[in-house]
Amino acid sequence: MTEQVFDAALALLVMGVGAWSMMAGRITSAVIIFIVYGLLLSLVWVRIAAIDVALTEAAIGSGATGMLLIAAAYKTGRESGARETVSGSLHVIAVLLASSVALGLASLAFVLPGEPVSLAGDVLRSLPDSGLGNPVAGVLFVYRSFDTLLEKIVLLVALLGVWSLGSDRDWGGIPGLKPFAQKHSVLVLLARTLPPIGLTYAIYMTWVGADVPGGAFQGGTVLAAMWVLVMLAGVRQIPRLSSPALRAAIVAGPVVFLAIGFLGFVSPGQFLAYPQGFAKPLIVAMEIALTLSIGVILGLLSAGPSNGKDAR
Amino acid sequence: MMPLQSLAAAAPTPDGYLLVLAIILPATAIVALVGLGGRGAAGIVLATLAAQLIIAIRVLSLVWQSGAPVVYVIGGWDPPLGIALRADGISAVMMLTSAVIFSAAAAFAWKDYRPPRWSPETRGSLVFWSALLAMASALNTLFTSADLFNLYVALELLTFAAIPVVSLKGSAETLRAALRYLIFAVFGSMLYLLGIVLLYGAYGTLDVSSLAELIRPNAATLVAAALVTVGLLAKTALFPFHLWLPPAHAGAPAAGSAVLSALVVKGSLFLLMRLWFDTFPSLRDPAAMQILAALGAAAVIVGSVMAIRQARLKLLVAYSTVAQIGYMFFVFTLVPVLPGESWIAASAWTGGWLQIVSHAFAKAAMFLAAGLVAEALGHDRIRDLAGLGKQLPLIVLTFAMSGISLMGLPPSGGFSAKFMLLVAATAEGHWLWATVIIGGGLLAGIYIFGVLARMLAAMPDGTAVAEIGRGRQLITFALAGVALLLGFLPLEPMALLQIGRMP
Amino acid sequence: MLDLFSVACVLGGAILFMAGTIGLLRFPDQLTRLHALTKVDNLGLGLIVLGLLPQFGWLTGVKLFCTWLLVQLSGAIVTQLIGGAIRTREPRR
Amino acid sequence: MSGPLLFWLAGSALIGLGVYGITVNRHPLRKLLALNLLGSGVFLLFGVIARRGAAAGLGGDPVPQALVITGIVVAFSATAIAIALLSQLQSKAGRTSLDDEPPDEEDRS
Repeated sequence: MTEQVFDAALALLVMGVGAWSMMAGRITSAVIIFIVYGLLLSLVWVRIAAIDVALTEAAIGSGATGMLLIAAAYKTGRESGARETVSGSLHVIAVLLASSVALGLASLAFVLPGEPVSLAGDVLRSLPDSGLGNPVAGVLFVYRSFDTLLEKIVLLVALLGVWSLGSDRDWGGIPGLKPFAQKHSVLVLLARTLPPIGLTYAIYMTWVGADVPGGAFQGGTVLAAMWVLVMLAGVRQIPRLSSPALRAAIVAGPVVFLAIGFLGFVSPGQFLAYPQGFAKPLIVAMEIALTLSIGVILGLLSAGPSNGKDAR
Repeated sequence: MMPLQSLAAAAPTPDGYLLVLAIILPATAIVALVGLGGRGAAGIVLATLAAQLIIAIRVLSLVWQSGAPVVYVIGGWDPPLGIALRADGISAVMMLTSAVIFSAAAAFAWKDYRPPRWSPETRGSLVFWSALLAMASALNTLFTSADLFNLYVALELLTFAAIPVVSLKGSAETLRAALRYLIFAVFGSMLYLLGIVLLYGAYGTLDVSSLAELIRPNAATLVAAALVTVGLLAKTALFPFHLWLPPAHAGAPAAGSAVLSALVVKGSLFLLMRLWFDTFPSLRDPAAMQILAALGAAAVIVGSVMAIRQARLKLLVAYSTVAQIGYMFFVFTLVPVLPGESWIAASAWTGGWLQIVSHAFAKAAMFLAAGLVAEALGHDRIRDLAGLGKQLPLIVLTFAMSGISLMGLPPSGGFSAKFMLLVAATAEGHWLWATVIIGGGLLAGIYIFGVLARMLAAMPDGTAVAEIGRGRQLITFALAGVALLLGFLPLEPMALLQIGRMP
Repeated sequence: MLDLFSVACVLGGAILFMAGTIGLLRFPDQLTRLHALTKVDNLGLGLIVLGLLPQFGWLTGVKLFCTWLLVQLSGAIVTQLIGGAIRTREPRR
Repeated sequence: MSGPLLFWLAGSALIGLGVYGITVNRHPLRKLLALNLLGSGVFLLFGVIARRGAAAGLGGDPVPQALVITGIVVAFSATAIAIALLSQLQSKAGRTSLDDEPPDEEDRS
């Protein structure tokens, strides 16, 4: 009973905050409300027994996305204070369209074929062979590792997409992220005390990801947050985008992933298949490399393209 | 609980590893380009493109010889748990088409974006070649993957690779075009994803072939099919979702525009056709198919009329893409829902795919030609094109040749394609669509002859024409030549395109 | 007995959070809102953590305590930053 | 009403809100917010389907849960590219509107 009341309140709250972020007057408010929405949403994920997703949603869906959105809102939001929408009749059509989509989907809840489908049994049946304890990690790195590999390429291409927006002259230079101009000693303090803790936590997240919720994405996001903090506080110089060490960190994860994929051709004879008995160590090695790469890529995505005039 | 076993257990074929290589080699090359920071870039790009061509030819000959699809199961995990790759006749044809056009575009772009051997990398070269390779990888995934979620990731990879090509010039205009394209495309893929979420909820599998056997026309499935269709239409830029296409395709550098118009829009279109004909055939309600055909007809007319009204050559060519995409939607209604006169269905099917392939070659040639024109004159205003016929006859000839295919005049791939569609339309009594097929050709004639007339007009005094290398003209000419040569294929349904289709 | 202690502490924390939220919404300017938020945040979270401690083993207890400590640290510093930002924007008040 | 059903309804509402936000808002950043909202609604429906498939001692079907994680990362990539485009547009044009500027004859292409 209490659980149902809680769920109902949570569902209403998520819908309400979601609607509020669509309607908010100022764009900066809309973005901040959206971040709150993301945090509430991770609570929903906990409630439907998807802890891995809850962590990802909090880290990437709300945290990393929120960081980018806030920066963009402050940069572009000043030009127009009020919310501009399409004119009268179009607005009515949009409302009708949106509500019919929502109602149609909602009604499907009652007509989805009665017997729920699930691959949970299949996943668990083969999971012991891989040595992993977390079934979600099993899906991500054993059964559907091809998706995960392609998704790494997607991240890499997204980074190139961001870099491509810099100018020819500044190619390979320092990203346009501005370190805090004033001497804010507290931020520097935070940037010196938090990263060791964050680093430990990121390693922990990745390490336990094989057996309990956690993993490379979540660990990587924590890593990225620490790095952005350090860059913003000006504690460490932001590296040049052409720096070989930086490039190595970016590709470390994909390289290990691809290497293990090709290793599968040699033994046991199939791309992305793991040699008997070596699945777990290989996956852990892959996740460690991926944590580093994801952390660096997420950090660089928020740092933006190299931009000579903003760098100083 | 009902754990679903894979019904159509995919039996891997010995050479199936070629499919995974077709996807992974370009991906590996991107990683190498970024990691090595320009060292050996030229070699990496050349080797990958060559491998693409060899693999595509090999897959096509395997499919052709065995008469059966090439199949690979990644990691040995059978669907529905794992992901299978499967190349049938149409996949093989599309893989080869894309490999050839990528190679031609690469050769064309070599001068402007020469990848460094040892010297430091530049923005244009790293971004252009990575994007090109990412598009090749994503398209090969789209042509071969049998897993709906894997296809979603591929669709997104294709979009994210296309965006930097659109905005490579970095002007406010191209940035705006890229942003609008991105919003449309991501909206489309979200609808697609929503559709496959519902399909998983109903059937517990994302494998295309298992779904084909399980699917029943219930409410959830119909909503899913509608969402997937609308999502893919937004990405394919079918009328009325075409608004993003012209500025995006016209704003990219010539080689980029060629690839975007010839191949990238075909990725989502390929998936749409695969789903409707192989996975949802039992859902093909004639009325719904008529809606798709009607949108296609509207695209033919609106796209052509807009092309006629353009003042800039690249925009004209981009609007022509909007129109030519429309033709492919007649296939949805011309391949009959009920098995009837099978030669009509086969004719429409072959005509539709021939249209996709010949449009790819003709449009790639036309965009490259338009790029050369802009480079020679320093602008692409149609009213100031006079005199090109004297200065750059080969480019004008190329433009005319690709125009012939787009108009559907014989002998050209475009003619055979439109003729076969027309035959199917008249045999089934779809007079309205037959009229649009003919009318679209006439409208195409107006915009193409309009441009040719300007090009062949006498040169006004004082027009400076920049020197254009012979090599790039020949590449462009060769592409247009392929579009014409496709017209010499026998005018009959092709068995190759039927190989591996679901019954 | 321990359960009663937990309930009392968590309830106390929840009430403090409620008070802080009301303060955040009703206080007139940014500095007082900040005050409402931080005071209540630290103490409220502290009470909740304290209340939960007896319910779990020592390892989870250490994790909970670390959580509280981290929130203290970041809360204090972020508040300082926001306060600083308000000061620079409105110099004399 | 059970939890999963409630969250299914919430997910449907979020998708509707997202569709509304994308179609009516003019500012591209607001469209982007709406796209993210739409995406989270789609993921939430997938999560509910995973929850319905709780079996073999697991709280939910791990396959959709893993797919959602991949989906969140892909959606994040889209947001990152869009925001970079947006801020570049702001620097170049001084505004972020998607409406075309009056055609510029001097512009070479």
